[in-house]
Order: sequence, then C-alpha cells, then structure tokens
Amino acid sequence: MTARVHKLINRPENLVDEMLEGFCAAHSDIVRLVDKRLVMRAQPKAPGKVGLIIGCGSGHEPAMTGWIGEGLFDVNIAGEIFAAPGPALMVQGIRAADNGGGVLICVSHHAGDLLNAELALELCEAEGIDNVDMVLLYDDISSAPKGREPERRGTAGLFFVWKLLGAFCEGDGDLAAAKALAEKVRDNTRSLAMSLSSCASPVTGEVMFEMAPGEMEIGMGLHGEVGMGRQKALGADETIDLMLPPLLEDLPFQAGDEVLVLLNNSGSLTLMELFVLYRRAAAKLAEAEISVYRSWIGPYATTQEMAGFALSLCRVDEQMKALWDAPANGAYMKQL
Amino acid sequence: MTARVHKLINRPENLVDEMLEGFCAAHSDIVRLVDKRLVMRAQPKAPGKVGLIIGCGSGHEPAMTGWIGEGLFDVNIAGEIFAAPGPALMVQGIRAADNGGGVLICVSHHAGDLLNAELALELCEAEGIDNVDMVLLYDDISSAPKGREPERRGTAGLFFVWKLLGAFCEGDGDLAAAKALAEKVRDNTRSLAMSLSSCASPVTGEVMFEMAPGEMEIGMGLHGEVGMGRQKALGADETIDLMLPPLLEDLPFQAGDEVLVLLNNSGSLTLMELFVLYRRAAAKLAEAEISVYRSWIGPYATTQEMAGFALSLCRVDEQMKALWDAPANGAYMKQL
Amino acid sequence: MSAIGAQDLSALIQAMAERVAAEREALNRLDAALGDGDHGTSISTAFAVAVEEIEALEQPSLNAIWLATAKALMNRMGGASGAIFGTFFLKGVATLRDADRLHKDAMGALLAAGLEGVKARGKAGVGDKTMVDALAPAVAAFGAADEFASAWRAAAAAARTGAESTRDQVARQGRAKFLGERAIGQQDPGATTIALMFEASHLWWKENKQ
Amino acid sequence: MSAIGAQDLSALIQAMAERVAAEREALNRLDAALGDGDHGTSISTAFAVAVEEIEALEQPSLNAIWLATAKALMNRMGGASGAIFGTFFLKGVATLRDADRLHKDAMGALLAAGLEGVKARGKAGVGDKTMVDALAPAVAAFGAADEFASAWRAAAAAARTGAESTRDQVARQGRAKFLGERAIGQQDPGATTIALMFEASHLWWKENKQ
Ligand SMILES: Nc1ncnc2c1ncn2[C@@H]1O[C@H](COP(=O)(O)OP(=O)(O)O)[C@@H](O)[C@H]1O
Ligand SMILES: Nc1ncnc2c1ncn2[C@@H]1O[C@H](COP(=O)(O)OP(=O)(O)O)[C@@H](O)[C@H]1O
Ligand SMILES: [Mg+2]
Ligand SMILES: [Mg+2]
Ligand SMILES: [Mg+2]
Ligand SMILES: [Mg+2]
Repeated sequence: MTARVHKLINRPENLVDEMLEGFCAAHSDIVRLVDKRLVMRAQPKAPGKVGLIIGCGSGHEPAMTGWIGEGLFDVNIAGEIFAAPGPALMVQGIRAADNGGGVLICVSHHAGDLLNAELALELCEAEGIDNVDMVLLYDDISSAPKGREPERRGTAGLFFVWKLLGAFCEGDGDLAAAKALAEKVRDNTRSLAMSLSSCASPVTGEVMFEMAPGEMEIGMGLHGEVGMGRQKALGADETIDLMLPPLLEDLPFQAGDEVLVLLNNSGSLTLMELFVLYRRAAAKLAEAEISVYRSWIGPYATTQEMAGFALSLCRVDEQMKALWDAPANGAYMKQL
Repeated sequence: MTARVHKLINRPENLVDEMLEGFCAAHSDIVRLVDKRLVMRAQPKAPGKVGLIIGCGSGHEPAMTGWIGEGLFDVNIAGEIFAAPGPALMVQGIRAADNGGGVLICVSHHAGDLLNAELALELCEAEGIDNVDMVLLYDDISSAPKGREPERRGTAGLFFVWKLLGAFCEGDGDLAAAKALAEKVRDNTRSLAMSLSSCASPVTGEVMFEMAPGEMEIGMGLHGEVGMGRQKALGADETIDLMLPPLLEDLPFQAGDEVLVLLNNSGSLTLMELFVLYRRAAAKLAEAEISVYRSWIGPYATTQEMAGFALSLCRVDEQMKALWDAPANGAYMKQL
Repeated sequence: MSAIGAQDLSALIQAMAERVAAEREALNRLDAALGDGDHGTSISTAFAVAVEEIEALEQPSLNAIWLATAKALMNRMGGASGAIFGTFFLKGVATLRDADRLHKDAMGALLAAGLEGVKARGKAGVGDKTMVDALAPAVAAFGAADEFASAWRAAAAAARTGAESTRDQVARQGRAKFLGERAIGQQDPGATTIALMFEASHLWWKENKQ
Repeated sequence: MSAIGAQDLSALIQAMAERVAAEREALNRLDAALGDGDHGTSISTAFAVAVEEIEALEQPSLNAIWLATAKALMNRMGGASGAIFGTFFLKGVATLRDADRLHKDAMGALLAAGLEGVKARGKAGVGDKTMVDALAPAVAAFGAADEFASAWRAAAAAARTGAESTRDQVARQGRAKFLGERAIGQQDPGATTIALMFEASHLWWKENKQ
C-alpha cells in the first residue's frame, strides 16, 4: 500500500506556529511574520492603495501564505488546521494591511471564515475602524444548485480572484472598485473537484474519513466535505468528460469565450496525471470553441495528502487578461 | 487509509505521450513538443551559446520538462516512466539544442541515463557531430561513501546545477567553461533523502515496493532504491537532526560557508511538513554558523506520490550567487 | 430573593470551565465521529483562558466577566464554533449594562439574547444537529420557570434531552453537514457542551446558593 | 561445412523475437519481483521492431541485419537494459565487415565481441545478477565447441544454467541492485532473456540447418 498516516511534524499544538516560522524564514525576502499568526509583505504597498487580507484555516499550503507578496495579498491571518482565525486576530490583520486606502477582507465561503469576518467587521465598527469591507467568494458548483450561488463553497477557482484582485489593488482603484472586481471575477468562475483518497489529520493523526481504494467522489470539498457520492474510479479522459460538461453548463461558458483554466492538485495527485487530465480538458474546450488564454496546473490549495484535483474555469475579458499578465511575486505564485 | 493505487491516466502505453502533449499545450508560451518526445524552448537561445540538454526517465514531474526555458535547459528528451531515452532520440535532442556553441549533455547519474548518453556520444562521433560533451552529475551521499563520489546517484540537489548552469549558458562561456561550472556546482552539492511510503507504478498499477505505515527509510533513491535501512518514523526535528550532520560532514560544510538549501518533496509530503522541517534545518545551520543564501521548498523531482523529501545543500561563492539570482522562466521554475 | 452577583458569575463560568475540561476527551471523541476531533480540546482551552482573563480583570463587573468569556471563546477557539460560542456570550453583554446583580428574569434575558445571536449568526435552527438543539430548549425551560433553582434544573434537563436528540439528525450546519446521512447515530459535540454548561450551572447553584 | 547467411541470420533474429514474445508475461513477472515489471514488454516490443526493420532493409547484409537489431534494442527499450542489449549487437557489427556468410568461429567472434561490449558498457561481471551471468558462459560454451550444432546446444544449456544461478545472487548492477538482500531468491529477467535467445537459436538451428 502507499498509505501513510505518520506526519513529519513535532507536537500538533505547535504545528501552525512552527510551519509559519519555517515558511517566513525561507522567504524572508517576500514575507515577514508578526505575532506568530500574521504573515505580511516584507515591503508594504504604496500608501493609499487598497489592502487585501484573508483569514483562513491552515493545512492547505501553499494557500494562502504563499500568495502574500507584490501583486497579491498584503496579509494572511493563519488559523489553526482547517479552522478560521478568531476576530481579534482578524482585526489585527486589518490594521496591518491598512495603507490608507481601506482594506478588503476576502472570504472564501466556509462557515468559520465568514462568521469570523463578520465578527471582525463588528469589532471594527465598535473600534471606529472604517473603510473596511468584506467580499464573499464562492465557486464550487457541487455545493449548491444554480440559482443559489451564494450558498456555494469557496474552492480552488478563487485563485483567479486572488491573482486578478491582487494585480488590481496595485493600481489606483478604491475599495468599492476592488470589491466590484472581486465579484466580477467570482461571477465568471466555476469549479468542480474530485478525489480518489482520504488524508490524515495532522492534529489527530487519524485518517479524516474512509475511502476505499478504487473509489472516487466528484464534488468533494477542501476538507473532505461530501460531494455527489462515491463511484468507481475512472480513467483520466472519462473523468474530465464527466466533470467538464456540468461546469460549462453552469455559467454557462459558451463558444467564443476565452477562459483561464486551473487544475488544482489536492495533494498527492502527480503532475503527470494532471498533464494527462489537462490534455483532455484542452481538447474538449477546443471542441466547444472555448479558447484557453492561460492555464495553471499544480498544488494551489491542498487538503493535506488527499489524491484529487479541482478543475476551475474563469471567463475573461481584456481587463482581466491584463490583470492576469501583471507581475506577481508571492513565494508560491510568480508571474514574470 | 489514505492509500491509492488507481491513477488518473488512460492507457499506460500512451501515458508519456499524452502527458507531454498536455504539458506542452498548457505551456505553449514556454515550450514546444517535437516528435512526441523532445520538449524544447519555444524561443531558441541566441546563436553561438552553449545548448543544454538532458535525457531522463519520465514519472518525476515537474522534472525535467518544467525546467525547459529561458535561463534553464534548451531541450529535454523524455524517456518512458523511470527509463532513460535511447541514443537515437538523444542525438535528435543534441541536434535540436545546437545553436552553434556546442551542446552539453547533463547526466544525472543513473545507469540508464549514463549508458545512453555514452551511446549517443558514440553515435555523434560516428555521424561527425562534434562540439558535444557530457557531464556526469551526482549528489546523493547515501549511495556511495565519501571518496567514491562518482559512484553516487544524481538526485534533487542537481537542481542547483540546473539553475546555475542554465543561467551560465545564457552568457558567453564556451562548452568547456559550461562543463567546468557544472562540475564546480556538483562538487559543492550534497543531498540526502528519506521516505515514509511507497508509491504505485503508473505502468503496472502496482505498488512499487512494500513499506509498512510508521516506518521510514533514510537514503532512499528517486525510484525507491534502498537506502540505509528501515527504522521507526520520527518527528520532524528528529528527522532533520538525523540527516543534517552526515550531510554537513560529507563536503564538509563549515562555519562561515554560505549555502543554498533545497527541500524537495518526493510527492505526497505536505508543504506544511516541509516548512516545519525547514524551520529546524535553518536553526541547525544557524547554530553551525552556516548562512542560508536562498532556499527552495517544494516538489522538484518527484517519485510519483511517494511521501518523503530530500535535503540538499550547495555551498556558493559570489559567481554562484549571481547565477542563482539570474532570471529563469521554465514552467515550473520561475525566478524574477 | 436570590440573585447572581459578579463573584457568583465568575464562579459559574469557572464551574462550566471545569466541567468541559473534565469531559474534554469525551467531547473530542464525539467530534471525531462528526468533525475533526478537536471540540473538547478547543472548548476547554478557551474556557480556561476565559477563567484566567476573568481573574485578571481589574473591574470584574457582570458585564466585563461576560465579555471576557465571549472574547476568549471567539479568539481562542477560532473556526465557526468559536464564532458561535463566542456570539452566545457577546450578544448577552448588551443586556447587562451596568447591572451588578442578576435576578432570575435578567439571567433569562441574558441567555435568550445569546440564543438569538447564535441563531442569527449561524443560521441553525432546532433540528439542524448543532448546539442550538440543546441551547434553544434550555433557554426556553429557563424562561418558563419561576425561580433560579427550578430554572437551572429544567434548563439542564432540557439541554441534555436536546443534545441527545441530535443523535437521530442529519446535520445542516457545521462540519457534520458534509457527512450527509453518515452523521446519523452520532451525538453533536457542541450540543453536548451546552448540556455540560447548563448541568454545571445547575450543580453550582445547588451547592452554593440553595 | 555449414554457415549462416543473411537470410539465416534474419530468421535467427525472428526466432529469438518469437521466443521472447511468447515469454513476455513470464519475463514481466520476473522483473516485477526485482525491478519495475516491464522487461518482457520492453524486450519483446524491441525485438518485434527489429524484425520489422530487418524486413524493410533494402540491402539485408549480415552487417545491416545485426546493426538494425542493435538499433531497435537501443532505441526501443530505452533505459540501461536497452543500452546493454543494444550494445551486445552493436559491438558485434564491426566483426562482420562485408562478410556474407558466417562460419562457426566468426559467429563465435561476433558473440564474444558483443559480450566484451556489454561488460565494458555495463561494468557487470559474472555473479552480479545480470544478463552477463547467462551471456558469459553461453559465449564461452559456444566458443569451446567444434561446430554449430554442438555450439548452440552447449551455449543454450550454459545460458540456462547461468540464468538460474542468478537466483542465489545479490544484484550489483541494474535496478535490482537497490534491493540489496531482498533480491535473493529471484531469477534475473535479463539473464532469462539471454537463455531464451540462445535456446531459440539452438532450436532454429536444429530445425533448419541440421
Ligand atoms: N452554524 C452553526 N450554528 C450553531 N452551531 C454550530 C454551527 N456550526 C458549528 N456549530 C457547532 O460547533 C460544533 C463543532 O465545534 P468544534 O469542533 O469546536 O469546531 P470545528 O467544527 O471548527 O472543529 C458543532 O458540534 C456544532 O454544535
Ligand atoms: N549494468 C548492467 N549490465 C548488464 N545487464 C544489466 C545491467 N543493468 C541492467 N541489466 C539487465 O537488464 C535487466 C532489466 O531489464 P529491463 O527490465 O528491460 O530494464 P529496466 O531495469 O530499465 O526496466 C536486468 O535483469 C539485467 O539483466
Ligand atoms: Mg476544528
Ligand atoms: Mg523499465
Ligand atoms: Mg471540531
Ligand atoms: Mg524493468
């Protein structure tokens, strides 16, 4: 078997602190660590620009610490494994990201992230911090039906938002414009994930849920949330042929559209497999006369060593393409 | 269990072709695919510069296709899974990489890679292609004792060679100088790997070797080659404390040295774990008064979904630091 | 007529803290079946911080004690449950104003405000397999009773019954939501914590104020 | 006195190709225990290509046939084993020059040159658990015999014995090298292929030239 449950960590209760120390030590040219849990740019943005923050559970590396840097986020507030940070830390993050242009809290829709962002906004109000706003982001078509998009979860497709919004906030747009852009990207983005395996929790040292070898589940969430039920694992082309049509239908993406494509590795899928999957996705998109502007293939938001991937599409216009091509320099997102 | 054996591929006999098609379609701005197995730069180097090629087995993605591009390799010749390509393909690659400045064949020391490079050189001689040379590279201290370095295997530490040599060959150095630089980097590089799990062969669909959960092996090679024997899996700090001293001793790396550090993910280790491991390695290097110039943490050369890592160190001088910092634009190696 | 003063209130929080700490592993086990197995650790750590913060208060008013508890739960638990348990205390704070003693109805109002806050924040109703299944009947039972002793007794019993009722439910909020039918047969850890909190309060009342 | 002409040589290669193809799965199984389980597939595919290339030759001289086989093995097998098996044929080519018939001693010289090439290329000696363990005794036995029939018979027997001797060995070359002691008890697939090649030659000789 290729299983493992043992993780190369020390004591679970020190895990997040130690990993952030290691990460920030390795990338001290890009980030610095404040107060154990705030990862922020080594060089802050120019005054007057909108600050971007995100608070989220840890355990999804390189998300989101790897996306702090020029052309990306200003501050990441890291929670415990798979648990959003509390509101006091969020407020500290908001203060740190404030360059005088206001701060946008980006929320990848999960209960903890949303509730703590709401609490943080209430605290800001109480403390007289204004010019802070929040944007709720989601992309996973399996977690709620069409027409009820705001109930959907945030997953890998939000990396399109992060990249484009990050580039936008290096420019002169204000807080309202930044929020509008985030919503525009979100509303043009759709994702669907699948998984072939479970993974072990670094906190408990136990497998997070059971999954028999040879099974797969379409629609699984970033923490193993159930999707559309188990089925026999398929080959690469068959898997894409199952996942792409509902994605295309949902927006819908249509002939003549130009898209960005992301194949996100949940953990232990190989790049080899992702390339084979991409080959089919590209062929099927070409058949549908949808042209690919750029693509990303790799581990962006992981769920420990889960073997699976998410396929995400984002329809782009000229503004979005230019934002895509703008430089970025996060530890795990580099655009020359 | 978190095991899986099922791979998201189609027919194993088409695997390498399909994966290269997918890879090159996704990165058509950087690479192009010639004759199914040659991945080469979309824009060739300026005439007169030394061409760099490497032939190697597939299944280690993003190695080496992800390292074709500006500031890196000119051509990768992709063999079958874990098997070096034959000499005819190598010769084709040599011709493709020849910009008039000669071609250096980089060999990561494994029997197949070396033997086929030798055969290719013999064919070149027979066909009157001159100005071609080969450099044999190795770094893994577990595969042969000190004093018998040329018997050692090539592993993740060679990425230091690839990066520095790639940058060097964008300049005006000739073939002999390029070879000398590769040897200089090699002679300053040492690596040691470990693994916690086996992985499945995409060709046979079977687990490649047995490994019990809770075990680890220090010194395991890129294809599961046996290392220094099995032992009980340790925590992160303990593992670094076991692996770093023999590495330091081997060169030896000494107080006052400046080094590059690589933590290579063999497949399904999490970045989270690698950051915790890096934290300890950085602390121990600091204790030894060895300063880290830059570090890389992530999947560079993988062994399918094996859960393990390699720790590599490279002692650098001013020339090497400058080469390190030079721009690179491979699909999976970007330096701004 | 009996009432709760600041010292009483901090003793009450401490009683809750001790009770969840004692059940820490049991709560972790419940959460392992439905979520990520950390509920006992999170809630007991956060309550322990609340007790410390209360002890450190310079002006330990009712208001300050309840707010310190809210903050400890929100900030030390993190995640959705930290926000939910924190909100329960946070939303009561406004009902306290400058009061220095709580009569039974004021205590009921404090609890009721917390419940409303939780429902508004977390969007869970009774039957969704969350702590609301224990909290809602407990608050109702507390409100319906005439005086403290019977109020605590009825609330504790209602919370326990409510917590047990979660066994037969499919979750519609919290991590267990993603388990679908697989959640049936398991008792919700958050609801169990609420039962422990009310049982601890009832016991404390019996031993100290009756 | 009997000799091997160009047509014979291509028939000989074809006989080898058929024999390894028939044993393809058995060879894969041997390789699965010691390496990556592909030896049967690789060698039979490469031999099939050799047969095709030989058929397509415009000038099927002895030299061209042996070279075509070398190229097919080198380029279609890939890896270390492609280089090794390819070298076996490649290094014999020079001994052939423009010969159009091979007498027994010339055939022996062809095989011996191949063996030397393999040893120089792969650095394996007898006892290292590789195809050399079958090839070296086979070439020696062939050389020691007086004429073709007994040469092929002795070579086939020696190759088989050599292949079987690999079972007790620890590998010092090839992928199995990395198994250490774990390799003991398993027969080397490459050595087995050599035995099959000599057995096929012996059989072909018996059926066609005796
Ligand atoms: N939206 C919600 N409304 C009410 N209670 C909730 C909600 N979400 C979660 N909970 C409660 O939180 C408990 C889980 O707590 P805990 O394990 O500490 O958090 P986490 O799920 O983040 O690990 C659940 O048992 C449930 O009672
Ligand atoms: N250095 C060597 N010298 C001689 N024979 C070798 C050498 N390396 C490998 N071999 C032979 O190659 C065989 C394996 O062939 P095959 O499975 O086709 O290649 P691979 O190991 O690349 O998958 C081994 O059984 C062994 O006989
Ligand atoms: Mg949790
Ligand atoms: Mg092979
Ligand atoms: Mg939990
Ligand atoms: Mg093999």
